[in-house]
This record gives sequence, C-alpha cells and structure tokens, in this order.
Amino acid sequence: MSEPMPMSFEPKIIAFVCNWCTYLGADLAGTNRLEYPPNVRIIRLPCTGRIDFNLLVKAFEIGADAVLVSGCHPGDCHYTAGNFHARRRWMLFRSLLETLGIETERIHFTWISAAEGKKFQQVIGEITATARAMGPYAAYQGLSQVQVGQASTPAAGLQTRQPEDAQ
Amino acid sequence: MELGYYPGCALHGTSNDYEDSVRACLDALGVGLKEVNDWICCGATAAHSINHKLSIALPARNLALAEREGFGEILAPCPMCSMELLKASDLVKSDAALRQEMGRIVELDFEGRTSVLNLIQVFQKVGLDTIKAAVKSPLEGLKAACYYGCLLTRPPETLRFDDCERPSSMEAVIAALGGTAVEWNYKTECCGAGMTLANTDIVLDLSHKILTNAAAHGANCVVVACPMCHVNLDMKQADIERRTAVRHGMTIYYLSDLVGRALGLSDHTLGIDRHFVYGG
Amino acid sequence: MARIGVFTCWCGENIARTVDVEQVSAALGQLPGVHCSLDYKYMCSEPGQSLIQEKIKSENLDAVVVASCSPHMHLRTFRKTAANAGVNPYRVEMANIREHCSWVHHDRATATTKAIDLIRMSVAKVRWDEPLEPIKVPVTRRALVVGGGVAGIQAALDIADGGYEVVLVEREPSIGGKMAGLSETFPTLDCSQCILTPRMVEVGQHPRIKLYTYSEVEQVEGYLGNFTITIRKKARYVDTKSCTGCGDCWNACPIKRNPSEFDYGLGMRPAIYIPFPQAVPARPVIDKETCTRIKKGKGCGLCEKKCLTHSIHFDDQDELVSEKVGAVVVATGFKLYSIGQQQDDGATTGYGEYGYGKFKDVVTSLQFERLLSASGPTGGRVVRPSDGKEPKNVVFLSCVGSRDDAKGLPYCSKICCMYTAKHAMLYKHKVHDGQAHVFYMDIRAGGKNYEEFVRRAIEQDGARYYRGRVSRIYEENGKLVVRGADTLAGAPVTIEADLVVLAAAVVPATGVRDLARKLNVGYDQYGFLLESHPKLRPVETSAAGVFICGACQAPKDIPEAVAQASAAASKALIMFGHEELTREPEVARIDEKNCAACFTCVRTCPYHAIDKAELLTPRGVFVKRTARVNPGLCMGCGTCVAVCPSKSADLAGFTEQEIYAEVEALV
Amino acid sequence: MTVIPVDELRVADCYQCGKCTAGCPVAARMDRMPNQIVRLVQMGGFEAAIASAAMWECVSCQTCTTRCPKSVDCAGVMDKLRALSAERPSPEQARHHTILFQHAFLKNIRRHGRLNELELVGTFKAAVFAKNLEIPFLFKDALLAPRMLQRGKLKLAGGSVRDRDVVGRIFDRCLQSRDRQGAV
Repeated sequence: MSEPMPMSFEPKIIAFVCNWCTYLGADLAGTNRLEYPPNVRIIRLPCTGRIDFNLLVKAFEIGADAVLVSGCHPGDCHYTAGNFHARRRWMLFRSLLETLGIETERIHFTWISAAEGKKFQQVIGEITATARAMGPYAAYQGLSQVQVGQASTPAAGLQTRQPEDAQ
Repeated sequence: MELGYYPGCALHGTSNDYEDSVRACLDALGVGLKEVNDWICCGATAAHSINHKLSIALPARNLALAEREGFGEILAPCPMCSMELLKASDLVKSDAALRQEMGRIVELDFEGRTSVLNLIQVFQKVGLDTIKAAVKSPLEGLKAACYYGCLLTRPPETLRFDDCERPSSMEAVIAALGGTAVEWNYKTECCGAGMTLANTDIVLDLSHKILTNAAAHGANCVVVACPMCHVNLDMKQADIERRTAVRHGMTIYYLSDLVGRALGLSDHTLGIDRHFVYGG
Repeated sequence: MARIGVFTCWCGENIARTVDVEQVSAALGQLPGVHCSLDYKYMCSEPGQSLIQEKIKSENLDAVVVASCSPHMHLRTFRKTAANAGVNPYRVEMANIREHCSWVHHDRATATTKAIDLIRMSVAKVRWDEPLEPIKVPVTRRALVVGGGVAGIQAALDIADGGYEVVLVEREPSIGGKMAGLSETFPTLDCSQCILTPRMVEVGQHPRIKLYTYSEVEQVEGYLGNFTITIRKKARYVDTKSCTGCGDCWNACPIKRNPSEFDYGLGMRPAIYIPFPQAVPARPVIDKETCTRIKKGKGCGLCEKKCLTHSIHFDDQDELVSEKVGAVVVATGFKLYSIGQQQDDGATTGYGEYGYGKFKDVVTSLQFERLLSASGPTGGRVVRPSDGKEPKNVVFLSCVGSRDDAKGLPYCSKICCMYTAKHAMLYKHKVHDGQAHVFYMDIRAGGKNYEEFVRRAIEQDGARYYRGRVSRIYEENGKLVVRGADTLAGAPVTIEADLVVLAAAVVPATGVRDLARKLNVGYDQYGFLLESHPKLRPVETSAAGVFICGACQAPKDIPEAVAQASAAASKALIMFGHEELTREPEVARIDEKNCAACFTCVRTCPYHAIDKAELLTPRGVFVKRTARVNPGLCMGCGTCVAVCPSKSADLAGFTEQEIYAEVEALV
Repeated sequence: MTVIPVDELRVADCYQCGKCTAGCPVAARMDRMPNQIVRLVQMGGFEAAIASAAMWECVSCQTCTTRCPKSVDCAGVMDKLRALSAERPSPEQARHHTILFQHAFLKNIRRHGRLNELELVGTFKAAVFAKNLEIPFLFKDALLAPRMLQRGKLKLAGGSVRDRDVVGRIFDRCLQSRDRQGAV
C-alpha cells in the first residue's frame, strides 16, 4: 500500500456505455486488435438513458479523472430514444454539476455504434490524452474516503490509481 | 421604391437598348434606380474560366461598393452579372476567412449584406396585380415564347429562383399584361451565351434550334430577360439565315419591353426600334 | 454474505498471452466473499463448464463471475451452466478481459492490472445481484396481419393453416395489393392474377381468417402475446353480407368517369364500384367523394333502387371494432416515388425534366403493367394514353428516383431492372414491329434465372439497352423526344418515342410511419421498417411479438416477399406453440409506496410500459396513486430509473445498488 | 503530374450515369463526352482531360451540374480545366478561339474596369488572326459592325471606371499566386 508517488500521471477513466452500440463497438475494437490506452474501465448499462447523473459525481468521488458517456447514434438507439433522453438530461444536469464544482470538461459524450471499433479506439485515445493534460482531478479525489470518515491524503487519492492497490 | 442598380457592361454597350427599356418601364412603375457608383465588370465566364479567385473578387468589389452606398437590394438585369454576384455573395457569407481576404483584395471591407435581384424578381416585388392594374394597352394577339436560357435559374442552389426545369415566372408577367404565353420546349436550353464571338457556329446552331421550336409552337415573338440571349437570338438572325438558309424573322423582346408597351410607352423610348429584327 | 466463485479463462493464448491469469485468480481469491478463484484454459468448453459446476456444488456457491470474453458471446452459456448447478442464472456476471483487455493492450503488467480491476467490478456487482425469475406472460393465440398484398396473404394463410385464427386488415376495398394489378411476372412470365387470385379466394373462404377490407388499424394497446387492436372499418355504404356482388348497382351508376385507383388513372370507374373483377370480397364500395347522393344527401340513389337485396345504405358510418391478438405481422408493402410531385415527407419534387404529369404518354411502370394486363383498361392492348395509337418506339427509363441523392433516394429499388426487362419483352410480344429502348445504369439481375431472363429480352426480343441516364423528355409534334446518353459508345442519344415508361423508385406505403409508431416498431429515414437484426433476426422487430415482411421492410420482388411472409408467419406460430411466453426479467419496477406519482416515467417510457395506477390495501381501500410497470411491455432500457425524482424506479439486473457497487469497486 | 483541386466539385462521387452528356447542348461537338472528362479527372488523368478540346466547346450552361444525380459540378470541372490550361497554354490551346477571347476579355476589363466591346472585338480578332491566320474569321462580323453602329449599339469609346487602377491591383492580387499574368 505504501507506494511512492509515480513520476508519470496515469488518469483513471470510467466509461458508462450502452450494451447495444458502444459496448459492442469496444468488443469490435478488441476483435480487430485495435490498441488503446489501458486507463479506461467500462461499465455496461442497457442504455445511456439509464444513466443517473449522480453516477458521474460518484465516479469522480472514487477518483476518476475523466468520465465517458457513450451510446448509440441518434436514431439507432436500441430502445428508440434512450440516447436522446440522456443527452437532454445532460443539458439540464451540466449546470448543476458545475455549481457542484465539477469540471464538466472532464465529462465526455460520444455516440459510438457497434460497427465503430476504430472510433472507440480514437475516443479513448483522445480522452486519455486530455485527461493527462488536465492532470489529476484533486478536487474530488478521495472524497469517498472522507465520507467513510478516513483522512484524505493526496497519497490516498493517488493510491486509488495505483495498480498494486488492487492486490 | 428605390433600388440599387448594377447595369453591367453589356447594358452599357451592345445592349444599351435593354438598359433604356429597363429604366423606362421601371420608371413608369415608380421604381427608382440608383446606379452603383464606380461599379466594375463582374468578370463573366472569362474570369471563372481562367482564375477562380478573380471570379470572386470582381463581383465582390461590386457587392462592397453597393454595401458602402447602403443598398439593401440591387437590380442586375443581366443574369450573368446577377449569377456572378450571387455566387460571390454566397461564398463570402458562408466563409468569414474568404470575406476578409476579399476585403483586402478589393480594398473595401464588406459583410455581403446586399441582396441581388433579377428583372423578374423586381416585377414580382412591384406586384403582378399592381402591374395588371397599371396596364393601358393590353397585349392582345401577343403569343410569346418565354425564354429563360441558362443563368436565370441555373445553378438552382445559387439562383434560388423559379423551377429550373419548368419555370413559369415570365409567363405570369405576360399573363398580367393581357398577352398569352405559348408552351414550348426550349425555355431553358442554352443559346451559346458567352460564345457569341469566340465560337460563333455553336451560337448559330443553338439559337436556330430555339427560334425554330418557338415558331413551331405558334409563338409570334420570343421574350428574354438576358442581354446575351438577345444578342444571339436577335442580332444573329441574319447569320443564322446565312448558315441554315432559314429566315426566322422572329421578334425578340426584353421582358421590360413588353411591360413598357403595355404601360403605354413607345417603342422608341424602350429602344425596341433598335433591335435588329424590328417589325414595329 | 454471498459465496462467490471467480473463474478466469485463458481463452487458450488469447487472454493468457497478455494477462497473467494465475496472478489474476490469486489476486481475486483475496477479495471478501470470494470463496474460490480458479483459472482454466477454456472455460466455455465442456470440461470448463463442468469445473464451474463442480465448484458451485463443492463450495456451495450462490454467485458466479466468469472472467473471459464478451457477455455478448457467452453470458447465456454460463448462465445456463450455473443454473444447471443450482445457482440463479441472474447471479452470474462476466468480466470481459479479452475484447476489452488482452486483445487491446500489450504491456503484460498493465493488462493484468486492468483485468483485475474489471473482475473486481463484476465481483462487486454480483454481490448485490438478486435472484430473478423469468417473467411469464399468457399468449392470445391469434394473429393480426396488416396489409392484404401477396406478403400479407401468404402470412395469413400460413398462420391460419397452422391452426390459429388470423385477423387480416386491408386498407383498400379488396385484398390483392400491387400484385393483383401486375400483368405477368418475371422470370417465368406466368400471369400474375392466375397465381394470385386463387390465394385471394382461399383467404376469403378460410374458416380461420377474419377479413377486414376497407379498414385500417386505429389503435394498438397491450404487449407481446396480449395486444388489443382497434380497427376502423371505413363506411362502405354497402352491406357486404347481404350483397351478392351482382353488379346491378355499378351498372346503374350515372357517375361513370372517375379515374380508377386500380388502373392508376388509366381507366375509369363509377362512383359505386369494385376495384377489379376478381376482387375479394367481390363487393362494391361507394366513393363518397364522387357519389352525388352522398355529397348532396339527396337525389340520384339509382344504385339503391336497383339493388334487389337492399344492401346499400347511404347513412353508413365508420365503425370501430376491437380484436385481441397475440402477435402482429406487418405487410404494408410499397408505392412508387411520386415523380415530379411533392413526396409524402415533403421532400424533393424531382424530375421536372421528364415531364411526367405534363405529357400523357409518359407513364409509370405500374401504369404500364395495367396497359399490358389482359384485365387492364385496354384489355391488354398496348396503346398511347393520349390518342390510343399503338406505340412503335417505347423508351424505358430505369432508376427514376432510385440511386439519386440529388432528386430522389440514394438506394437501389432492386426490382426495376427485372420488371423493365419484362416490360421490354412483353411489349415486343404484343407489338411485333415495335422497338423497345432501355436506359439503365447497371443491370442488377441477381436471382434464380434472372440474368438469363434479361439476356433473353436483349438477345431474343431485341430490346436496345443504352448504358446511361436520360437528361430530358419533351413532346415535339406528337413524339416524345428523349435525350439520353450511351456512355459505352461515348455519345449522346436522342430517341423519338411514342411512349415512355418510368421505372419509379420503390418507397414505403403511405402512413406506414404512423402505424410503426403505434406498434413501437422502428423505421429508417425513408420509412422502411427496421428488423431487429439484418441477418439473424430479419423479420423480428424491436417490439416483441411484432413481425415484418415484404416491401415494408425494403424493396423486394414477389418470391422474396413471399419467403419473408412465411418466415414471419413461422415466428408467430412459434409463439403460439407455447401456453405462455417467458421474457427476460431484467425489467423496471417501481417502489409503489415511495412513488410520488409525478408520472415523469409514464411520460418518458418509450414503450408506454408504465401506467398510472392506484395503490390499494389488501382490502381494496385506496391508499395513494402510483406509477406501475407492465412487465410484459417493459424492454428494460432503464430510462425511468434515471428520470425518477423520488428514486422509486429501479431496473432489475442493473439496480442502482449494483451499478454503484461496480463504480465503487474502482476506488 | 498535374493535380487540380476537385474535392468541392464532388468528382469522386460520379458513378458514370452519363446524364451530363445526355443533357449537354454541345456534347455532339466534343471529342470526349462530359462524363468521360469527369471520369478522367476522377482517376487523376488530368493531362488527358486538358489535352481534350471538350472544355472549349462547353458553353457553361450548367445543365449538367443542375441535373447530376450525384451533385457533381461537371460545369465546374470544365472551368477548372480551362483555368488549368490557361496557366500553361499548349500551342493548340493557345490557338483556341475561346481562350483567346477570354484572355482578350480579361485584358480589356483590366484596362478599363468595364468592357469596351469595340476594342474587345479588335484585340480578339487580331489575336485570332495572329495565331491562326484566319482571314475569313477576321471579317466575319464586319457586316454586323456598321449595323450595330447605326443602331447605336457600338460605342466607339466605351465608358470606363474612374478608379481604374484598383481593377489592375485586384487582378495582380488574384493572379500573383500564378506566374501567368502575361496571359491576361
């Protein structure tokens, strides 16, 4: 657990994707062996319409540096309109998040279809690059620990991004 | 109503009869024309054939001049001019960078606020009912073949005027004047336009076809709203006869000629007596 | 505390090459609740699966995480495996460490780390996974077929012959659709009516087919297995039961000259008419737009006077009837792109240059079919609509509206190449000294005996094929001047034709979008209905229990439409093979006590699966209003969960609890 | 190899339906059909395209572009080809009436700002004569001129712009990219 702070900053990225388009897009990226940065962790949901935006806040609490929300292209939603609902709610939610002090530039929206393995690769590449450039999201790191009454040291925050942490 | 006026080279040269006609009949309709000060040539086919940038710059200069004088709308009776002006105006409106570049090139910054009208559009602005009401001598017995040629309606996305395959706006004017317009097939075929001097044979062949078709459908005259069409169809009839051994003797009117006539203006005022084929 | 087993797959080398599977399973063994963590070469293989089952029994596990490939690949497999060993299948999670990890990363250390993260997420989720039972819904073994063309007829007969009742709804006064109006069919040239009318009669007489002609689907309620359909029976003014179809009425009708819909305006019909002699039902209908009696409310009434069975009722009104069905087959077919006129969707008017609607002798392909048809307005004589003369030169244009981004539709209408060859052929058979000219871009003749058929038109019947589009058509002293190009010879071509036939693009029938919305079926930008998988589920739709066939899905010829119709029928029959249907239980639910009854979910649910309801005590005393999910309709998108302000909505299989756990696992 | 920017002309979209050729009023006079020219450009065969005389027959009537099902700007292609060959006139093309005319035309408006038709006719005919020694052509419209004069349709001194130099400067700025100012 007592790891020295790493020299190069590796952002943690959490992706909330729909089961029918983007998840399959990511599968395709795999089948085509399209390499991309290992920073992303995918959470599979039936539809982006399912996403309650508190989830995004949660993601930052547990130390994410960037969040991706990606679903089907307009008109292609498996559930006809879920992706639109997500978009519309996002519009309302953005300002709220901003008042919460969340840097909304760290939240990315895309549409990636089941056929767009290449696009998935590109998007993850870009998001990782921007997140690296923006640096660690100190504002929210380790908040979860705080809530569970632990002391939140920068180390604690950073540790959440240490691989060894898993073991 | 007062409009900015861009005559273009033709109306100040060979087609000065068109200019007289336009001025006279619009004056009679209470439309004042104020010439764009120090306008220059639009570049016509030559410019966009030889240098793309030039083909934007020349009309751009004129748009800039018009805008400087605060014209909201300008009349360009020559479809070639109005097409070039419209094309340039669309381009600079959609592309800020280009607009600035052009501002530099033509030494006059501008937004592209001035919109360009052709003659028919001006008649429509005045209102066909108004014109109908103003008619003194209805054009009975007139069987007109309305000829649009190319540039009044093409390319449609630039001109945004009438139906480019089945135009009918001139027919509407003729109807308002108490004349009849015949249905025919060469409304939108090309007369050879810019080739008048360079490639005379093309012009003669194409114009011959047009006149033949008009006659075949019982027209006793052809109505145009374009100086080049007029040159090719009127001035060239002798050459056509020499080439094809067919004498057409078809009177070619500018649309403004007929409006003017119906409003009671004389052929002389309208410059009709200066046409090559003039039956009076 | 859950007893979780984690099973990490090597997938041969696919995972093991980049992910240190031993390290992974070791790491996961540490997690609380994980009672065993193993890795194996091929988890999906028979020994792999039995390994899982053994462990479930020996460790008496109640939750399973398989770390291998994409759940889209094997979730079903492993759910079955676990179920057979007594674990609730919905307490099985998969961590995708192949497509999302080993295949896209090369550095072994990072890949291993990521794999561990992914599996931790699954473990965190599975901890909260609740056991779920598949939803059972009763099924009404009765089908609705919308559209009485050849596809609808085929589907209806198949289902009825399968032993179940069918309700067939047709908008026109008779069934038969486009095919009934065709002359002969490619590539065999058998007479269209000869093969179709017997099937139409079968439908009319079938004991298990309830036929509603001149009717439309007004409203659709319910869900898979339990639809309630409201049908509007348009006022026909004729009692089809007592009427014998003798014909005295239409012979008596004085308003004779109305353009016939069936003949696409080439023929005339009275105000009271049957669309064509072989119509089913062979009963007339009164066109209220043209009947003077109905328009004025008095006078005429000759038909009524002539009718011996007193079957004519001028006071007839539209009638709404309701039918209960378990499955729906949509077969609404196509129509032609309206050349040179406004389209339904208000799009392009297109092709002023072809003079259709201006020149009488420029006709559409379907009009030409009527000119060729023995039952057509000319009794099968090919003549010019303008002067009744026999055309000696006929020009056929393919791709009018098809493959044209600028003025028409970008897609290929598929059937035009074939029927145009047929037209050229049949014309030659009727006018021996005539010449057929065809302008085409490509000849698309894929299909059994299709290419041979086209060649026959060219080689035996001497049709002249020019590879090029036509730019303009105009009338010059009685001839139609066609200005085209022969791009192979590299020259413009001008033909003086007597008749021009335009192969207009195939577009979906009018009103199909409305119907699709009523049924919750998707459609593309052109209005063609969307199948749920282009290859593997070609007749299913996003709406469970609704199937599609024929040209409403895409342009199709008769053999294809019929094949697809039988496919759709078999899907309905498969449903009817069960007492009740089971559905995935991953659907929404409302905490009804907590629900604030704002009904945001009711408004946002794309499937109208949530209703306003009342919460009652067991004694039936009103407690409060609440939203209530209909599990039969819910497709499990979870939109309601996200919009619910009182957090009363949740989605089984993807509960708030489960998802948050997944996220928190990443701390 | 010559490359001309053709993206905005959507040449790549052409599927060779030939509607441009079908509608072209002068196709019959062309050595290569409009659709063939577009094909050449599409496949990068600019040299062959420029070598063809088709573009000099084109009357810029826009029919091809207007009716193209793929919105390919065929007339625009002809423009581009003319512009290109104007930059490096080959002997044959230099003798072409159309290009001689267009250069005379631009020279003329460059000098006066507006067109001086009489002078245009003069310079143009002289150029044609110099290049092609076509005596008959020289006098082709000679019969026309007097009748035009008598109708006041030819002004011996055309009106021209007060600020004439600006036109010259506009020309220079537009042509500076090219080294072919001599051409105009």
